[in-house]
Amino acid sequence: MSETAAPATGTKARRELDRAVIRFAGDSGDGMQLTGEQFTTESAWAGNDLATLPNFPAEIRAPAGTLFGVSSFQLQFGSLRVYTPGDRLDCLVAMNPAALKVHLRDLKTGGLLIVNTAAYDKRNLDKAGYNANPLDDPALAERYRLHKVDMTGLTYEAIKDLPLNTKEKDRTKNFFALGLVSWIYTRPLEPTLDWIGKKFAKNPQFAEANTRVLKAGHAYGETAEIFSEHYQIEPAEMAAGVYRAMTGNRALAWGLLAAAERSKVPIVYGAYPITPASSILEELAMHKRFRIRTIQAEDEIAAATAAIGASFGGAIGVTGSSGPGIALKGEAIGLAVTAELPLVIFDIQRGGPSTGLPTKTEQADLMQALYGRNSESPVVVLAPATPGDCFYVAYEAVRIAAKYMCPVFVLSDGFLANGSEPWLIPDPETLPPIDIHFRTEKEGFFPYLRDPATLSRPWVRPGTPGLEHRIGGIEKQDVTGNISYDPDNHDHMVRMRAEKVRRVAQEIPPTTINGPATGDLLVVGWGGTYGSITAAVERAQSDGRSVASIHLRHLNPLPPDLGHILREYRKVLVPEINSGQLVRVLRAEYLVDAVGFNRVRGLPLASEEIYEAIIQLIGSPA
Amino acid sequence: MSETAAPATGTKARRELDRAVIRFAGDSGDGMQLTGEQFTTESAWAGNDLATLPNFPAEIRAPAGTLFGVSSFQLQFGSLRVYTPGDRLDCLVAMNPAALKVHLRDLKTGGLLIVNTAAYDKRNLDKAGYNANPLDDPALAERYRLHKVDMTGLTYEAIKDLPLNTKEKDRTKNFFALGLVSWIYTRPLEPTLDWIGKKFAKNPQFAEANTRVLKAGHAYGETAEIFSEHYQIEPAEMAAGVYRAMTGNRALAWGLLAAAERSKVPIVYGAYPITPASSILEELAMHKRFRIRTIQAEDEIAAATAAIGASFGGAIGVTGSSGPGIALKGEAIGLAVTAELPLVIFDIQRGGPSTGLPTKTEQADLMQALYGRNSESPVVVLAPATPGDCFYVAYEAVRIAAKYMCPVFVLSDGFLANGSEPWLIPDPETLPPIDIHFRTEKEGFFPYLRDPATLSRPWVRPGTPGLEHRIGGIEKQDVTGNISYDPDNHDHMVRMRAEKVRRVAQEIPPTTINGPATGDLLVVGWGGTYGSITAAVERAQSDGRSVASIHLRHLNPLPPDLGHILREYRKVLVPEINSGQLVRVLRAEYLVDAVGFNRVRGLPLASEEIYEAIIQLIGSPA
Amino acid sequence: MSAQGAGAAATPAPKYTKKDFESDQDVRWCPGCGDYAILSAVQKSMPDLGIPRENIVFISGIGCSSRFPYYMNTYGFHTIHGRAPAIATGLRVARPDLKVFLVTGDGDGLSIGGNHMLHVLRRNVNITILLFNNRIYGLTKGQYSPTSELGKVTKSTPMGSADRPVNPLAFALGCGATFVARTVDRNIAHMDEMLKRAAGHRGTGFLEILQNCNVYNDLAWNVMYDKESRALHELRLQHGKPLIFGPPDARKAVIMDGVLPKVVDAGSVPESALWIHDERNVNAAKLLAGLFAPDFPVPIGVLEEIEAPIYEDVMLQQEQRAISERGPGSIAKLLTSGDTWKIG
Amino acid sequence: MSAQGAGAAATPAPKYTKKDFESDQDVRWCPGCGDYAILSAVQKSMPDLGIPRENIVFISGIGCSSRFPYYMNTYGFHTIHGRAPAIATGLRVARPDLKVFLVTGDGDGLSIGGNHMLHVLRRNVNITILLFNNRIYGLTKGQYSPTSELGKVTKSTPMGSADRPVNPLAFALGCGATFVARTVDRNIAHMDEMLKRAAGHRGTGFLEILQNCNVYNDLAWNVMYDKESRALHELRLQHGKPLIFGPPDARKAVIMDGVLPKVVDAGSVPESALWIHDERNVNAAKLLAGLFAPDFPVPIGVLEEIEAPIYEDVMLQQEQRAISERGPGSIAKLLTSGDTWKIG
Ligand SMILES: Cc1ncc(C[n+]2csc(CCOP(=O)(O)OP(=O)(O)O)c2C)c(N)n1
Ligand SMILES: Cc1ncc(C[n+]2csc(CCOP(=O)(O)OP(=O)(O)O)c2C)c(N)n1
Ligand code: SF4
Ligand code: SF4
Ligand SMILES: [Mg+2]
Ligand SMILES: [Mg+2]
Repeated sequence: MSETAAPATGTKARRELDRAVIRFAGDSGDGMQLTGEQFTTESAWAGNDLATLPNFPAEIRAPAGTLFGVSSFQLQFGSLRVYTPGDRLDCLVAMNPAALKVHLRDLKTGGLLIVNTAAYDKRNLDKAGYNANPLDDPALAERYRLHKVDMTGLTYEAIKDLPLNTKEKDRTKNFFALGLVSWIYTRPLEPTLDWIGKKFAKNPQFAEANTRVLKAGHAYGETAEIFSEHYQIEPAEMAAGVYRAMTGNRALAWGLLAAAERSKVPIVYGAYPITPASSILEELAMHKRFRIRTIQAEDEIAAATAAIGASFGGAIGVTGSSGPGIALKGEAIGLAVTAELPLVIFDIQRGGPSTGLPTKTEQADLMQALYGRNSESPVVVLAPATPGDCFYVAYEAVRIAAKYMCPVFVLSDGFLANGSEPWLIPDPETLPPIDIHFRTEKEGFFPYLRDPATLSRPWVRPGTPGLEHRIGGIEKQDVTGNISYDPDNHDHMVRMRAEKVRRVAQEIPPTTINGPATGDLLVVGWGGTYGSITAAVERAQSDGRSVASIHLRHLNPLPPDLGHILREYRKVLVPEINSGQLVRVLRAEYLVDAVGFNRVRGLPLASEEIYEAIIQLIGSPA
Repeated sequence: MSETAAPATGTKARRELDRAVIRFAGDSGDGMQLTGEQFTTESAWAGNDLATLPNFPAEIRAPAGTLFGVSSFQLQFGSLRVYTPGDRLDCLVAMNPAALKVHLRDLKTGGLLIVNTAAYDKRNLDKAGYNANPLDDPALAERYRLHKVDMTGLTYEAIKDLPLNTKEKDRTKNFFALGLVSWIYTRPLEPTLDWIGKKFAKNPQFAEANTRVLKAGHAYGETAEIFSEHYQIEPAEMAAGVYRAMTGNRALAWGLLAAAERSKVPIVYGAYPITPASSILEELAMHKRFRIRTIQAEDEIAAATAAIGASFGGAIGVTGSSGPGIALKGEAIGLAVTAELPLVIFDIQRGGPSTGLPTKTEQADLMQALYGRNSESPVVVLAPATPGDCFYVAYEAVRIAAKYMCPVFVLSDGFLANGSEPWLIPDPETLPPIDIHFRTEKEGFFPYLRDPATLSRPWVRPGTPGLEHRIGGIEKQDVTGNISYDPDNHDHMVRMRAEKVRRVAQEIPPTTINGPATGDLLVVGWGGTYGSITAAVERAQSDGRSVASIHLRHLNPLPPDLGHILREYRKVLVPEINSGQLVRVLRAEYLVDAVGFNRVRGLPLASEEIYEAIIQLIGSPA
Repeated sequence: MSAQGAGAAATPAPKYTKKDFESDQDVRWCPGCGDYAILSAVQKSMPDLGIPRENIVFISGIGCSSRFPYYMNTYGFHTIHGRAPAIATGLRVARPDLKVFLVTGDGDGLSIGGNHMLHVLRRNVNITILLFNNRIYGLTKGQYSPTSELGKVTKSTPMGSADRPVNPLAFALGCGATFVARTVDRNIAHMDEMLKRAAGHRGTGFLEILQNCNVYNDLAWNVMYDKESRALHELRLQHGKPLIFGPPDARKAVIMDGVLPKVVDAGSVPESALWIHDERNVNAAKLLAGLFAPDFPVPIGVLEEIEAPIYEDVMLQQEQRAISERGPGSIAKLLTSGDTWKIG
Repeated sequence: MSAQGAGAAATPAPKYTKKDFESDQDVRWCPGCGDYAILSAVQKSMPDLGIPRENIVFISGIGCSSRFPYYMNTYGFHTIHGRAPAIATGLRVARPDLKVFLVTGDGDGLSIGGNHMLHVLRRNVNITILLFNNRIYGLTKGQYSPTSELGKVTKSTPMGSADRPVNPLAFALGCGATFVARTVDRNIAHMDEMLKRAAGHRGTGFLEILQNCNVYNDLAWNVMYDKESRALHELRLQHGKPLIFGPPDARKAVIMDGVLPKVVDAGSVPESALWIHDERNVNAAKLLAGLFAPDFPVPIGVLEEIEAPIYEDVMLQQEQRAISERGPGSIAKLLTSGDTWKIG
């Protein structure tokens, strides 16, 4: 947290910061997710760049006070470009002992620690496994800037005259914390006040209560003696335009809506609920007006095959899940490969193997996307880099699937899915067109006739007179599509399916290199690690190191210029939230001695650790 | 077909051959598989080494006379080591026009062509797409040694006095062909006569009919003027011992029976029928006396999970299928990975993707075995090299799965599954012991306590007092096995599961190199291509080329000495019946510029083509 | 949507003959297979649908039976094992204007595909399901199937199968099917009638066709093939008619004795006591599904036909309503809706 | 095997208390969840089984309900979504000496797991199935489930669900279940009784437990919770007793009118016309499964219990027979059996 003294304004000293990392932590029932989201909106209004990291347990509402029941929301906001939710915390709000126990280790020495003393009673301390109250330990106050606040008491006080029961009153205390932290970081309260107004329109008492408590928290900061100063973060330099907060799953859903509108072809989304993919289905279900049809299937196999059935019918079939569900779709995806039908597959990666860590993030499904099926079954694989990028990648996936008549994987992850960023709203007109041509011409028609440029076969909508035909999963003769057991035809078709996917390289723009075009080290990333990697690389660059980075959106086929680029650097580092998957692909493909940086902790990579890995690899500046 | 003049014996000249390749081809209804199997047994009796290749359509009994209905059985037998069923044919028996149409191209110029003229009528010619009778085309007789035989007529003649209807009489004509070809290659008729005796014990007329027709065919060769000479193939030099014919699927099944007997732990085999894996289930079901329990499940997922349930219960769970079915088991295998339970998975690879070519062979599931699941989910992967080798690999798979408490894949294929070889029967006592220790000791027990040598956790049979515990698919704390969302524990467990599989390298013997320990070229193979590769390499070696080959049985982990071996050769060639899977693994792992030789024709690789690839790569002898 | 529930086009369908529905592909079943008779009956029934050929789609899974679509000169999709119901559901949701037939087998539809069958039936998706029940896995060469009798000796069960068979009709009814019927491959006339009825139903029409696999399970349904046995056991269900069966000289009736079906001499009971078949009575259908030889007759015909909401119809009505109430979606509007802020 | 069908050891089980079956794991359900009551009832019922704790195994799939095994101090396996029936089948085939319980939900058991449920029921594997039916997907935060009512508004169906629910009891009966019962999470006494009955059944004991998800589907079963409504609708099934229900002052009876169940005033019908509940009558069970409020009472209790061959028993008898007839297998003998020849 680099600080620059600034003239005191208002009654208390106000310091300029260029960035801050805050985490709200409490019980699953304490409303930490909401608090964090509201603080995010306030910071967006304030014109800061930001990145968020919601983090909650797999249990729905784990019993109060338990360690595994702790839920947290972290964000980093700043006047400079913000790539990640941040590694270490400038400020931690710990609403109960369990939250303190779980999260304290991430707070910087000298960091701001705000606790709700009311929650530090015997019962909660026991549940958190403290045999003494940590707040009484002087070491805590020495190490951190500790602020003990009886939030519960102050909350009750603020609304004692309102006709609410204790439970209801208690539910508002998170807004006290929000008000207080908003004051500390000089956030505008308007967006939250608006939200309260809308949310409790039908329930004036709640509106009143939350408003009062929010303001009480804010006033407390201003008046209470304990806070000697507070902070100011100037708006960030960001491209001009209209912005909105965007999460990855919503962006994927909206990307499909855009594709449906532009292609004028209906989209059928088949899914079976699974964390962290469910919210895509839920978001799409709210937009029936876009002629998007959602099927909550009986399982993932039905979800995938229903999508394939829709594609056979001339709609764009899309299916989405997370790792375990994708594993079940393998056979079905193989059918789409050989039937040569468009199919978009969203894989919102989560911690594994098996059920693993359902609510945590991971990047370990790349190999599954490439190879998780029987036999030679090539598909296109794309990966978004940020929450907002999910919008463009979903759109692109539909465009490619329809143009090349093949399955296209989109590898998102739990971090992108739930994380949000200020997103510059695009003009839909600027999106590339999706021209879908359904064949109706009888003359010379064959089901597996190929387009010379894309090698894709004609897409015929059932209902087209004179083009009645039959397809299936048995190997078929090229062009005619008739069943064929001929050895040479099979070899030909295997190569044809592979070549068709390779042709998608035509669609890939030149790779953007962040840094020198040649040098000591190239850091290669993909997917949700974009922020962590970029932050680390820019830091290394600012140290004067000869380091560049590229972030792959196209994982299959790989960019045509990739092989050349890799050879321009002495070393190649591939950070991934897995045991080294892309790195294996690059080594096999280009025979470069790329090394991996791998942490599989269910969390985004810490840019600090990536930075250290970079230094380790290339040593001190040349 | 190298020939050496030999003194004429009997009434007709007899020539010495060191090997011959024969194919019987006809309608699915013509009994070509049986004919081939009988000829195989005769040749085995004659002491020849041999290899077979049954080849039949996916349809059960495709309509008579059609091209897709053609069924064939090929074998090579010789006085030298025989590695493959052979590439090109010395002798083709074409029972109908369709068979001629499909198979003629594989017959060597000057090769022996025997046809059943009776089947060359208008109807069959039409069905085969001949507008004129090819037998009337003089070119045919010029190019090949054509023998037109009215087998049907001669068959009827031989049994005209027997009380059989035409259909029944017709069914015996394949034995005429068998008798004739047996005479041509001087095969002993005893085994077939024995077989007839046993098979038709309850049906003397059929026994009589088949016997007469077999002998008629044999006599026809001896007496008919058309055959000027016949052939003699001396017994091969083979290790002394008792032999039997062995197919791959039977060998897998018997390997399990041996493992059950040695480990004294019951085996539960869960499977859902699928070509070409079904016969494993069928074979095992016949051996209930071995306490092997077979479950024909409702689908592949149930088959795999039933096996996992059995392993949890302290039995050895085994599941088997082919590519499409394996694709469905991915999620379940992930459960076994994280629950750390033994599970053996047989994947009898077939042509794909999707339904593909169900009755044809392929090697394209290596990547699926390695990566066909969500997240980091490492498993052990083994592959047998020959039909008989399947016995040892199945046994080894059980041994490793139980010792390391993890899933073990066995990658067989359609060629190994149905192909047969003369197999030297082993003494079961010589098999390595399988010591399975179920923990009963309460003191210091934890479900995920680890053995320092293998890293495997204790296997506890439910029913053991005091060791009651619970496991599951959610990430768990190492040692205690309690559910844990702790980031560092997850990273630790991901590495632990990977390291455990890596430890299996301890079990791998030094790699045998067929040829010089260093040289121009190393050919690396795995699985069912052993024969084709070895034949090609030995041919290149006999040309004096500096070529060696190794054949990998362990595909994950790879042999510890592999990296070193690869670097001892200027070039590395990897022939596979896929688009290049092992070659990618080797390139990624060792950064060697290995190149692939890939043909995906649903058939074994032709050793001739591999030989050519070798020459291409290293040019003429140094 | 037309009486067929789907597929009818604005313009009336041309006058077709059976030939118009025969594809150019060679039929690849074993000689003598019951599938031939079914194929011919289906082809014959097509013209009467009055639906343009291009609006008809045949979906199937995997199995001998599932090769069916290749032989129909309509649109067709031979998919993967057991998943045809889900594929058909997706197709109907995308294209409610098409008439969709689903061909499956006792293994494809009730073993690996059992779950999709359950859900397509309860969703009442508007498709016609033809389940070829030969009580065996044909294509994989003769292992027992979920409809094989307990103790069935097959390649995979040399000492006999250990599981009790599922009754397709009882299963379908238990899943909430809205149309359930049974017919026999060797009863061409009845098969024609049932094909029409099933295809005409609005919702999921579930038709079990007793089919002979002469290679691996010959005469499994001999009770319905053998002339004598058939005369004794065939119970033809007809709406509004009493449950009477058996040879003319020995007519029998099925009646309810409290909560138990019972067979009695037709003559021995008063008109009033007879069980009059009512296709709309789901409870009755469940009892009928349980009847089988030797103790009871074997009912063939329509056990049940009821009206119920159709999955894709409800879904489309919701879409219409959403659009009519709030207008068609516009991505430009959506992107700028809710909380946004301007920079620069 | 004991009356419990499995699990009983040679040595009698020690005298247990509920405590002995409580594991050391923190229970992670939402406060107020109906699962707590079920857990306590199950733990309480364990000692009466008379089975040593180490011979008891709890298998589950995925869902809130499926967390159950962690809280039982027995052997337990929390597996993957929907597959528990298959895992339990494999376990029973390997270990017929164990008493196996299967805990599942309406999504785990009837959505993704529907096919395995069908087949475990028809195989009559000797396990006890507890299906927690809360008519919602709890763990994934509130999407509709296969038992949710048509038109259900949830996160994934903002305009209401489009599919007709499956009736778990009717489904189980349609699959050939040999024991089918229903109880309610808030009726502790009845739950205790039903747990004993289900666990005591030889074969697959299928028990539907109406369970409250107070977070995502609160009071879905209010018809059985609300005092008044319950008094009006609860029909307690008791073998040999007539189907009579309703408040003392207005007792009603369910009787058969031909092939139609019908509700009448209990007083208005003669003893002889009453429907006497017979657990062995599968047909009656199918009719009972169809009854529900408001037009009919809601039956709770045992709808059906019949005897039928048990999959793993048949399999083991075959194994015994094979061994007793031809002796235990010997690999050495097998290897040299059939056609062999000597070289050298
Ligand atoms: C995923 C998968 N598993 C197994 C198979 C093998 N298989 C093909 S058809 C079939 C069963 C066929 O039985 P049924 O559905 O009754 O059809 P029938 O051949 O009897 O008409 C099986 C097990 C497959 N093709 N795919
Ligand atoms: C293969 C797979 N698909 C989806 C999921 C996500 N998932 C977990 S539980 C569940 C449904 C739970 O519903 P139910 O069985 O009714 O249990 P409840 O939580 O209501 O007790 C789903 C869809 C998963 N874990 N695995
Ligand atoms: S195997 Fe049976 S079902 Fe299949 S085609 Fe042959 S006869 Fe028909
Ligand atoms: S979500 Fe519902 S079912 Fe799950 S624990 Fe909470 S209350 Fe219980
Ligand atoms: Mg069948
Ligand atoms: Mg539920």
